[in-house]
Amino acid sequence: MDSIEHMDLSEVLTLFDSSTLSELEISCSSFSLKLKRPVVGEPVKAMKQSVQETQVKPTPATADNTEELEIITSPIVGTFYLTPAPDAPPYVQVGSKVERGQVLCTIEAMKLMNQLECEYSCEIVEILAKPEQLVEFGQPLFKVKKL
Amino acid sequence: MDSIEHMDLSEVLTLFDSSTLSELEISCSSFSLKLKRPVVGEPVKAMKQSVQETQVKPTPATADNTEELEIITSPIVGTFYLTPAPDAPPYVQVGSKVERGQVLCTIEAMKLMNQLECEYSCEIVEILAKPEQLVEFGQPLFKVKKL
Amino acid sequence: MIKKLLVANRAEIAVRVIRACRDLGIKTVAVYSTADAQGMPVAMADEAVCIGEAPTDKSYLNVRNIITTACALRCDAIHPGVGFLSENADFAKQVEDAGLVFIGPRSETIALLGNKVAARQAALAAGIPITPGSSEALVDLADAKKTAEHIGYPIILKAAAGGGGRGMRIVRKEEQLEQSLQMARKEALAFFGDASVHMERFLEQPRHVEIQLLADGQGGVVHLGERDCSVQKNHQKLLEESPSPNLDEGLRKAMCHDSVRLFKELGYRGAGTVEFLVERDAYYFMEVNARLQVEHPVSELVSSLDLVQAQIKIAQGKKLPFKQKDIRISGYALECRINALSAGVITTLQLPSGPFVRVDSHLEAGSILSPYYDSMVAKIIIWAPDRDQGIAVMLRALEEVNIQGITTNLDEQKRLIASKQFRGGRFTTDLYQKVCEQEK
Amino acid sequence: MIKKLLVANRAEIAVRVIRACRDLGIKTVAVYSTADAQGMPVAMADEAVCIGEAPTDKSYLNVRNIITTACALRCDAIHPGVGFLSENADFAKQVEDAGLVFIGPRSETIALLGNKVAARQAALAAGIPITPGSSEALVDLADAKKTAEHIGYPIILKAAAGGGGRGMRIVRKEEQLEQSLQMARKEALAFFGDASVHMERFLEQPRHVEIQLLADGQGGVVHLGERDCSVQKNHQKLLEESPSPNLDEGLRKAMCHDSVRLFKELGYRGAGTVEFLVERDAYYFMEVNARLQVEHPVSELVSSLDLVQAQIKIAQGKKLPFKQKDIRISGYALECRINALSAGVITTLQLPSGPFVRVDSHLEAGSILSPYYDSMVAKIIIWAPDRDQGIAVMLRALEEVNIQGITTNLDEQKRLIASKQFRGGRFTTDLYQKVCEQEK
Repeated sequence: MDSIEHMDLSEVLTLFDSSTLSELEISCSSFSLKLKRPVVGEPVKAMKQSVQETQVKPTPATADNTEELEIITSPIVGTFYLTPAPDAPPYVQVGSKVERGQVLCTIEAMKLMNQLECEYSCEIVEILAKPEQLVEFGQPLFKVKKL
Repeated sequence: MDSIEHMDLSEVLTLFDSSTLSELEISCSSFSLKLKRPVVGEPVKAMKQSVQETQVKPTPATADNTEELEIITSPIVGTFYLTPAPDAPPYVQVGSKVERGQVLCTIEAMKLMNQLECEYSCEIVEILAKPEQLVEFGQPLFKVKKL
Repeated sequence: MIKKLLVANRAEIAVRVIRACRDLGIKTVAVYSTADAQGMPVAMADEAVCIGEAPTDKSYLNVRNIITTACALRCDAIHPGVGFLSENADFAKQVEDAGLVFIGPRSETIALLGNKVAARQAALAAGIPITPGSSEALVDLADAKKTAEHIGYPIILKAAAGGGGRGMRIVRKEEQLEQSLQMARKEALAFFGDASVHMERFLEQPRHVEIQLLADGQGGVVHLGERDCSVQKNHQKLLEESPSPNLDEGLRKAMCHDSVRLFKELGYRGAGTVEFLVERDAYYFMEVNARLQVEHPVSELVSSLDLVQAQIKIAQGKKLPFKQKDIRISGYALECRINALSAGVITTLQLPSGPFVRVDSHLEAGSILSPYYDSMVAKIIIWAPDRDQGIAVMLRALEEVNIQGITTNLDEQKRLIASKQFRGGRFTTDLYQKVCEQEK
Repeated sequence: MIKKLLVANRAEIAVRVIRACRDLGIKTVAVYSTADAQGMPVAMADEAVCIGEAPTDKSYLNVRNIITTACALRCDAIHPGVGFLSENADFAKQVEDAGLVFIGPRSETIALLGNKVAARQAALAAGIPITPGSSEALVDLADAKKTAEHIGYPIILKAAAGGGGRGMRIVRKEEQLEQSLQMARKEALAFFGDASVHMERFLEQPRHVEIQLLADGQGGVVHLGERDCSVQKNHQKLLEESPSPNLDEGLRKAMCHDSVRLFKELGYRGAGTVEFLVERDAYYFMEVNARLQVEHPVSELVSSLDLVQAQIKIAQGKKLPFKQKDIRISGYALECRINALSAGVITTLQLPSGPFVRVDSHLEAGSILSPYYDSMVAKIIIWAPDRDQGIAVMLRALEEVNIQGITTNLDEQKRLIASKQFRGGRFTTDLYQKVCEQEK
């Protein structure tokens, strides 16, 4: 391992993550750094449903390569549909180029079909939610690449 | 082990993790480092009576200068007396030179006067317990200098 | 048969409902805002669904997301907890319309009792004393002046559709009436969408005494005695106890009988509370809380009944399995609300335990006390054979509390409970002021 | 009047006694070994004194240091807790001789009941059924053979002065008798300084049922019903409940009446328990525990009485303020002992709370579970209207437990309580073996 001056951030983070520390500050000739971890008690049980806390607005996803990918999340709770009707073709598929304002999917809530429109032009990279299943607020639906 | 300046972070973390410290700060010519660990729950109330957990056997005290000082602690619970009788002169005073086997004090427990004999020759540097008061097990009674 | 129940609430009361469901073998679904993803209800429930952002209108008041979740996850029932949607007749109606069981009164009952003027009229019809005042909403200033003259100053103006101090104005002299009426109407319209205001005599030093009831909507109604909630700070209850330390036995009986009669006439279904103001030898109907209340554990400890389990069984259509003569109120119970005075991360949280102490909380060391919501950290409730012993047990319990990272009202509560006035039992709603503010 | 009390014990039971003292306005002195300096009793008591090193004979059994502390700090009384010196007649005598109040029976009563042969004779004199066996210590092998022949094999040899399995030998055939008698005598002499051994019929599948009593030594004796402690592992109780799930009402009454009669004839003073073995339709006196018991909260929850407070009041010379007809046993209570299976630092400790759940513990996150002492982490006790509901509440409570850093019997306890056999109520002392060992 390098001496501290020559460590890169990921090394420090890895060490910090695997330690039991709640805070770490380093300052030296080449950089200064302060890490802190919330000391959260473990929940009584593990969470039943994993929740990705993303914003309603598209936010940058972890870059796969160097592409700039975004995640579109659900703004409401409801049943997720990729097609306007059971036997209709899907609104979009992986690879579809979508214009601003175009419908991506419908989310059914209390017998109302809510159409989710795209806020910008993009290409569908991945469909993240399962059709005909409940999506919760903030749940990732699509991974897209802005055009 | 390397001198501090040449330690790498994992060495420091390993040391810290295996210690009982909750915080650690290091500063030196090449870097400064501050470590902190989540503290376990504080006791319901502060302890009523401060307890120095010393051994019954004399143990090295924190050296005042470079002298080697020892602490003599109480082996039983009882009332601490420096004199054999109310109007008698004290067994020892600060500055007294004491032989092995000589009586240092009496500790009264259940109407029995227990004489505490010295286990080695020494000079009394300080009397740490208050006469006519209860001393608990392990409570420091005398600070002495081994002769 | 309810097999799965959605808990449309958060924090301590959501945990309370989940515990009752576990005791009954009912699966639970927690709904939560993005601020509560790490909360205890999410961890404890069998399933959990995020329904919106932290502000309550985006999540815990988001009727559509809540009902959609319940339907999609095939819940049989929704428990609204306390606050939020618990007294929202429209929500109850939508739950019913969706084919789900609403754990609470029928939506029409909630609607009726939600209107203060209508509730006063119902009480009047049932022969229950109400504070002198207008029996309908005030028509205009002239009507107000005439009514005030009739009942005598000071009077209080209240929004007919209101609650929680909004749209309220105390008027001590006729000169202030016009402006106060305008302000009250304005607030009533702004907060409740209804400018109707009515007038009652204002009682300066009342006690707050409420009667806890259970009714099955099929003719069965029992009361579980009273709770005295006179210790308040800015109309927020701080301490609740049963029995009341200073209540004439005749008054107590009359209030209990009146409450049972009212619930029978309303055909009430579920758990509910009739709130009264007591001044000297008289009591006055104030309102009905058509829901569970925060302080329900006090009645649970003196009656040995589980009110949340009872609510669920009643909502399933079961008749009360007991009559009034089977209810045994024994001993004394006292609840102390530990509230946060600041938001933040709770670094240390030690809550009491041991003999005759109950703690209802949803927090633990490391929890974040969110600034978005209610500031309650824990309810500590004790039982003892009598009030003197109960006060000693509560002080013992509070002595074991250690909360770090946020500031709380713990010291104030200790001071209140240890005060001569509280021990003496002869105090009214200004006790907090007398003990905690004047001593500063 | 007791104003200051020394708690001559450690851990959970020391905390329990301190809580009772706080409720009564009595100051407390904790005594502790060097291993327990960071413990909760030290933190909670008004004063605390270190009395010796970790091994119990150097500290918690160090009579001189304990009595010296009590005298020097001007205590009025000593509560011995459970275990350690709590049934040591000599200690009780020295406490009395030092002019202090011993919170427990008179030293002569403890001495009498500490001898199993004497206790059996006392029971016999009071007309209580005892297991067939020798009424006095066995004289020699010939005596033993004759007695065994008379009562029939299997028989059990027990040290007259013993307890806790030491000096006990089960003998199934005459051929084993000689060697077993030698071994039992040897152990009895080694552990209790008295080689006397007596013989009883050995019951293969008994239930352990005990009657809790309170007596004021002035003629007042009441029972608080029974506790069923049949769920055991290696003679250590794991679960205790009241009422017993499978006890004929006639037997129950007879055992209660017999116990009260015995205590009256003994002139017993304090809290105490009469232990019985029940097999089919018969019950047999086993012994008297002349002290508080670990499982006392079970009786507290069904009787709404505080047994530790009652002990202290009785020791002060107060008469019982109630008669048998005033005692109301209601509902069902169940205690589950959470024991550690390893020593170490408890890194996470989440214990249950909420409705109808009580937790008695002395540990918190960060506490060290010392290898020197008893391995109990917590007692979880619940109350419910009946046994079925009680089992549900206990399972809910255990589901909330999270202990990290040490291993515990939590999973075993969950399995036991959820088992068909336990739910059915028809089990004997081999339940643990059947559920936890045979399923492995």
